[in-house]
Amino acid sequence: MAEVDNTALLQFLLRTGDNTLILGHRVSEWCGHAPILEEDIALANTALDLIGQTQLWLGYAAEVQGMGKSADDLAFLRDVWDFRNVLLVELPNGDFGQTLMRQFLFDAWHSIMLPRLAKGTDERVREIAQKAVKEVSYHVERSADTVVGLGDGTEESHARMQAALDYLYPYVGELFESDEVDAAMVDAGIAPDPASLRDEYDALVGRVMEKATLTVPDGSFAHKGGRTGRMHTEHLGHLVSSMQWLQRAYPGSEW
Amino acid sequence: MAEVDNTALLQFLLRTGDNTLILGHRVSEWCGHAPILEEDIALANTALDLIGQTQLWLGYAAEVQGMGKSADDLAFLRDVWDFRNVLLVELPNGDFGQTLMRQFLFDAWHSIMLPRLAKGTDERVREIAQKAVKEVSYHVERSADTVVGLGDGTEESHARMQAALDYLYPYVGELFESDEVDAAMVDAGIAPDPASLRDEYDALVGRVMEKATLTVPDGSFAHKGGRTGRMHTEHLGHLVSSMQWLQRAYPGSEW
Amino acid sequence: MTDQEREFQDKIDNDIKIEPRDWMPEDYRKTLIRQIGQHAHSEVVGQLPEGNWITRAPTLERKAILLAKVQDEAGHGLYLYSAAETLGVTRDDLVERLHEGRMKYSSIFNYPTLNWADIGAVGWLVDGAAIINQVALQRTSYGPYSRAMVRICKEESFHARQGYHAIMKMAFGTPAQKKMAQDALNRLWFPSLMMFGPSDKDSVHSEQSMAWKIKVKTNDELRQQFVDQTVPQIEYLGLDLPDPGITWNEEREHYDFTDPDWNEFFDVLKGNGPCNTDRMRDRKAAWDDGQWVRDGLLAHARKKAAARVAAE
Amino acid sequence: MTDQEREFQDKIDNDIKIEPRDWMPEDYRKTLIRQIGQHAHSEVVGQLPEGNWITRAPTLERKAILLAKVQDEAGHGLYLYSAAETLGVTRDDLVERLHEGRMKYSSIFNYPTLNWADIGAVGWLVDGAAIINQVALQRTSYGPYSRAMVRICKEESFHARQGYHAIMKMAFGTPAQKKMAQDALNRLWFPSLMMFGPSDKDSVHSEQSMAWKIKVKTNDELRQQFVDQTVPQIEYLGLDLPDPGITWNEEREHYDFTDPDWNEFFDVLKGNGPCNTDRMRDRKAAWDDGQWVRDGLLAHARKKAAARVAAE
Repeated sequence: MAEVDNTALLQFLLRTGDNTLILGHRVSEWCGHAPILEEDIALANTALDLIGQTQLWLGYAAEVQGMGKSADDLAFLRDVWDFRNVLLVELPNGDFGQTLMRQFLFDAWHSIMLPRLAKGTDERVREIAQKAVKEVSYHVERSADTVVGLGDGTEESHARMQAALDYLYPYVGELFESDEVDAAMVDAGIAPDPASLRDEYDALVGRVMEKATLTVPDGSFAHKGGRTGRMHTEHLGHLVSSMQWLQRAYPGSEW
Repeated sequence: MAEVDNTALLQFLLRTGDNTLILGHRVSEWCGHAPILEEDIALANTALDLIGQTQLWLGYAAEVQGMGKSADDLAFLRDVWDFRNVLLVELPNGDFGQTLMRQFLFDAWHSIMLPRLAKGTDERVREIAQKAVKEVSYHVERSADTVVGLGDGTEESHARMQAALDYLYPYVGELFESDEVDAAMVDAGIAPDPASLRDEYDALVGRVMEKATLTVPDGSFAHKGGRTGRMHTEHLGHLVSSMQWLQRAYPGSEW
Repeated sequence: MTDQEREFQDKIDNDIKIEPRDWMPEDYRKTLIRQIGQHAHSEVVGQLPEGNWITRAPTLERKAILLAKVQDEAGHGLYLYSAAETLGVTRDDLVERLHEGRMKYSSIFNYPTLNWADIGAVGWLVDGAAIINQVALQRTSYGPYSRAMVRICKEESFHARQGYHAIMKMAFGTPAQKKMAQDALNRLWFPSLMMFGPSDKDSVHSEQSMAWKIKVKTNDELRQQFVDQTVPQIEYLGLDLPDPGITWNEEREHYDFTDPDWNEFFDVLKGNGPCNTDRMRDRKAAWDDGQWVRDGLLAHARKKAAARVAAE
Repeated sequence: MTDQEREFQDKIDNDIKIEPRDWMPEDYRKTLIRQIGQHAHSEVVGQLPEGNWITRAPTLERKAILLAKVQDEAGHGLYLYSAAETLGVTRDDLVERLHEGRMKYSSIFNYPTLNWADIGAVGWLVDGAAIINQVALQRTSYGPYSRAMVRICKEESFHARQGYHAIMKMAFGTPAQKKMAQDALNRLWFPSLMMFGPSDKDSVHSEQSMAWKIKVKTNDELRQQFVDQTVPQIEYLGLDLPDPGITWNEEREHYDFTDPDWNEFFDVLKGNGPCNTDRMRDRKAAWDDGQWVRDGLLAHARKKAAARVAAE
């Protein structure tokens, strides 16, 4: 095993932590507005788990960075270009169906990635992943059930779910991009090559979509630019201006 | 004429300038999303006029304050509680009808207030008002026409306009509140007592609503708290977090 | 009084809980449905003012705490709707009554949350006031309601403590933070006092409710308890008292205080609070926009059930 | 070639403008409708990436400048739709074709505006590139189009100057601002080069359009002109060149530069640009949500007209 380069490890941790941060934030926007009270609870619970994971990932990232920063500094004091989440998680909530479809497409990947991380060579990554994997196996079960329920529900719910899938699917490919950061993680035995997870992902998504009577879009086109920070969507800036408001307006306060 | 107390004058100018700032901002949110291209142009034009007036009002306010601040400092570095606009202008845009109804209800007041200010004893207030009054007489003509056109249009447009009026009307009363700041302006001959403008306003609004076949709601209940800063709506905080983002995130920069 | 009525009142007088299958007077049932339903609605609508700050919570920890709290509140809503359902109404029916304005929720949620300290203050003052009500209600005569209250009280006191910690951070923080805390206290003080309802002499439902142990203490007793408990906390925080009328009364051994403006209270009840329209608009939109989701999930459940039957 | 066709071509060769009532070949008409319509759509869709920053403009002055600019763009849309209407299509028809994906708009607007410097860069690079196209088009053979171009060019060069001033503030500002400027330049450089269309050898419509003077210079000529004009500006701003391939070619007396990635260009054209979906979703929503407004105003206008007739 190669010894890991801290710059690469930092990027890897930012990618992982920004995914959970931004998705957790998006999901939290639902608070009090879900179609059923049980869903309000479930969405708050998902957001809570993701924010909890963020504290661990970004906390570790801040340590690796070694500049005396905290997880909060990373979450609340970076601008858009420094975020490393995939575009998928920053897309707007849309209707409940779009939110749950996004959740499932992410959960499915998350549920495949985390068990690998939980068996990797980096102790801290392993610990965090081991904690997260339990939460995420519940998330994916729940989001898959909802996607199936709504896909195979009424004509309207089916149409809405198909539209959500069509809209979101071009953002899935970025989850499986590989670059030199990923190569460094593979070399150090910390994380698998994302590309190597695609078959398992396709199989899982395929099974769920079949039950949901939904058609996975053809075409391999993939939007990307989030995990490298090269080009986020316009949506992230608006999210960030809300999320970071207090820290920006009242710097140096304790909360 | 009493000599004016600067504290009162400052409050008066903030109220006047924050009204145009916040309404201008709200209207600018429409950019590119209007129902007709001509309306995109008209809305941008209204927003532009209001922001231009804001520069003058808040510029003068900053001078009166005498702390070396600029109009931009006042617009971009105060928090919600320091804003002195009436609640009406911070309410969300809603649909196009609600936006235009809000605009008319404000324009009508503005078009009655400004000619008084243009004849007051404070030279600067007079100059600003004289410039603004020309723009606003165009605004009120336009918003009144649109309210009439949509109120007396289809069944749907009528219903939407009536709903907008019902929603917004309880926010009208605050425009005619008087307090010690207003008393000081009256004493100094700078501005009229807001309460004294109500009859003229009711007559104007009544005429337009009659043509629009809309019913002005009964009841004198008035939401307030904006022009004293005691209690804004929850909407203002979200507007501010977007509006002030860059100034907060990158303090001390020149743009 | 019939024998049934006497037997019922005897149970209550002897602190024996009334259970769903027991006979009960129609008015007792109605009053309970109203009270428990309104309580449930309050938990649900109560998500909104706090939810207003979830996307702006200043740290990950604070965001997590707030999410957990809002989640608990939705959970309380569930318990309470379940308790109400034991009285023979459905949740959907209660929700419909809320949306049509035939049922209320706690007026406090018609006030806005305008700065971050409000989130602390809501936990400290609003949950604090709620707990005083709810602790008393643990002894209420209706079994399912009483048991729901026991469960809810535990979580609510946790929330109140968290709220107090949050406001401490603000009160002991930077001058701007302290100003936020003071602003929150000033705005929320009187609305919190109103949470106990009108003065006993003006309270419509009180006497019968006391006899039935649906209510256990009077509005004024509970309000006094809240003031007595909260004033020392305000002093500890170093904040100015939100009411110049607050003074210690040696004789009564209680704090004197200014009565809230009951005209404002009745205005808010009538729908003229700062946020009534927005709150109901949000809730109705959530419900209406979610119709297709409820329909879809129901249709799927029926298909599954039908497939199961067919397979048997 | 028929006499009509010959006469038509003679006019063009002699720089006599074609006017709406003149005879013209069907293909000339169609090509113009496509070109002017797409240009109009571009002005309208072009409001969106800039509008994205109106609510976050950092000063009142900047907000005012941006509002004025976006207002101008909507105005350009109006002129151009009017010019297209002289060719026998309606604005509504053109809008419908856009919404159904049968007409395009400039691909550049499928790229996002991600930091404040993008707003300056859009004025400087995008409007800069547009002007190079449009200055040439002032000499286009179709009268109404040519006159619209003259009018538009004046405003556009004002925008380009304003954009350059805005990016100067950023490039000469704090390190963070300079970083924003560099980031904007890096992201927008190649998409700006793509604005001139594919290389002459791959351009489908070019040859006939040149003969008809619908096009006046080739794509590659215009692109070279843009690069030659912009590189010294980048250097003046002290920004790094966005393309390591940029070098002065003494022999050609032009800058050499790397060709943009035409696969990306065709991907964006197919609908796979970063913002295609969002842009069309926004425009369609604006149109659909506005249906009741257009219907209402039309109904009112009819009532008024009817009343006027009845009164006569």
